[in-house]
Amino acid sequence: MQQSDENNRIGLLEKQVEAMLFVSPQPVSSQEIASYLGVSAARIENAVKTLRDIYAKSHGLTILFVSGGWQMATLPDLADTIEAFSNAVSMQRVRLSKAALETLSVIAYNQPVTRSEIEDIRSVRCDRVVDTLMKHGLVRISGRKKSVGSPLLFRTTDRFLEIFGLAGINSLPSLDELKDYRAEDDAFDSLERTHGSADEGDNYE
Amino acid sequence: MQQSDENNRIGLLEKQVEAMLFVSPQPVSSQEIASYLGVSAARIENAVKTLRDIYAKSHGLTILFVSGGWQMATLPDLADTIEAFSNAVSMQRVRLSKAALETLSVIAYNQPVTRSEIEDIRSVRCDRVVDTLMKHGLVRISGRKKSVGSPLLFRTTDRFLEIFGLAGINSLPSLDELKDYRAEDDAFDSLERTHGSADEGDNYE
Amino acid sequence: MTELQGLSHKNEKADRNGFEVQLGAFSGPLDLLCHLVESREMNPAELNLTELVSQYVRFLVSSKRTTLNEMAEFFSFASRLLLRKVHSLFPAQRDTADQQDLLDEDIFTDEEELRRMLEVFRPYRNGAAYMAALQRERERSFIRIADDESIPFYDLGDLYGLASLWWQLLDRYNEKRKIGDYCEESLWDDIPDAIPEERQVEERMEELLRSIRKKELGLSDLLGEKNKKMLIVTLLALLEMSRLGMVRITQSETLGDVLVAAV
Repeated sequence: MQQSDENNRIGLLEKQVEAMLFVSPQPVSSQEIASYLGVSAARIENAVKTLRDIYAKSHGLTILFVSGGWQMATLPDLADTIEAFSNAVSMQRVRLSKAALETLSVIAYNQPVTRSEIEDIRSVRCDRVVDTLMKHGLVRISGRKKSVGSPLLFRTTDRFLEIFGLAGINSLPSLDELKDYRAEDDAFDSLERTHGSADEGDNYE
Repeated sequence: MQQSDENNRIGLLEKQVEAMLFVSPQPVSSQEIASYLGVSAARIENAVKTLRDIYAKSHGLTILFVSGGWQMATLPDLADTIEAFSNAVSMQRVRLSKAALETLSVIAYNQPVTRSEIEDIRSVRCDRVVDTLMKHGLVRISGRKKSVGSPLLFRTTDRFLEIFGLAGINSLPSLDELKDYRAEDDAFDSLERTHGSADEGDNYE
Repeated sequence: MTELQGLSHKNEKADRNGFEVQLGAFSGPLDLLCHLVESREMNPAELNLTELVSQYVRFLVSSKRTTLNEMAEFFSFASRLLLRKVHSLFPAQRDTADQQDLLDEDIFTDEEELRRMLEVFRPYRNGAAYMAALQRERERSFIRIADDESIPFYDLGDLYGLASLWWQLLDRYNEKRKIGDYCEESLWDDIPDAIPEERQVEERMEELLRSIRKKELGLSDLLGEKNKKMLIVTLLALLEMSRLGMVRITQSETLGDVLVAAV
């Protein structure tokens, strides 16, 4: 900050990219911006990098990389302030029961997957959970399996990536890598606390 | 900005104000921000001034003063670029709100249909949503109904068929085709079924 | 239900290190079994089904704040575990014709099978925990608030999503027409709450206790004006309170009002 203004001076390209990220309601990929501005994706990557550096230095905002694109958001440190300021931001949060997260994890790792395949793994019925996940736009039907009864196939959506802050589905560690993953003790705490207030009456499933 | 100590303290406040202005869709007054952060409005005014200076120096964004409050927006110079861009993005990668998708489903399954018929089924007003759908070229006006007030009739377009991969409007999935995942809403139903023959994976309940 | 509650009271006292169990905290039977294996530091390779089953059942019995649906699901799984064990101990019974059907439905045959199920399941359980952590982290950042009701967004082109929205709408519409005055809550209210839950009964017990602590009240006062569901819950609560000796129920004259007083 105490250095000269030159450091902070940015070019037109950066300004354009910044403004685009600001107006876009969803993540935008470098390619999308590049093809729109008629420059190479590499130049966009550079511009975003410059912007990220500037934001990292002294701003209340940050630029996330989710679902294959860039997205402007508030700093994680300011979560409490922003939450208290606006009730509307809580709309951006999705409360999922433990069963829903588990089902989502089965779908994420096996997609496309049928309901009975999910049930084989979880050994409980899943229609209600799958329904809930679809309602939240985290999961969608991606077609039918070519087998007896041609059951529906399920996949995760781009919104799933956004909600979980994943750059892409490949950013999830492999199941093998998670073999010894242990949740911190309070990982599901918030879930338990909200257990009674999920939007589904029967939030067990 | 002279004293580093003061600089830091002001830094947090600025970040908070910046993040608040960022998330808020409407202009926010200094008083409003002040009351949330528990500081004087004068301090907020100062923080906003500092932010405005930072943004004015080299950013694609700016902070406007409109209808008694502060609002973050893109630079006026970039207006043309951004307007064209946001149209392009929303056309390229159309994503609809639940309200819009619901309305689209009503039109698809009931076409041709009037707006008040749609509103009857959804029990909310939908003029704006219908406009959005028309803007995206998913829905078109197909004439007027021969009844009181001869209201407009809406239909889906060829673009709709294309995007949803439909050969014709008759290929919309029937209720039966979705039964794979739709939850049995009746709790007693599932209880009864456990006593009978358990087909599929239903024997877990 | 009262039986279960009775048991859970007993268990709470018997089990000194008694930790509270809430089935709602588990996503299903396998999740609970994983938890048992981990918390008792059992070696999954040497799973003793009998021991596991007995722990599992004890867990269920001491479980608190559980809906009947949850309980039913877990017990159904427990009974299949037990049945399995019985069959492995008495293989001769396998020949009985009507037992055959049950066996066909069963999903595991022995420890080996249960172990395999847990092994398959466990990584996803970890995956869910990992994803929960990811989500919490991501949720600390907020994006701009859209100025219309446009969250969540749906990807366009999802034909099944479109179709299912329509059929949901139609359901809602028909329901609305059926019940005349429609309100969003009432739909959900009626479905899962059809069977009174223990929790509801417990809550009602506390409410009742508060009102009768001040003064003795007539049964007609306590049962008045409420809807059908509330009526059932209130009756169950009164029965349970009477069973536990928390209230005294008297009737001073034949056909007179029944009086309820706190003990």
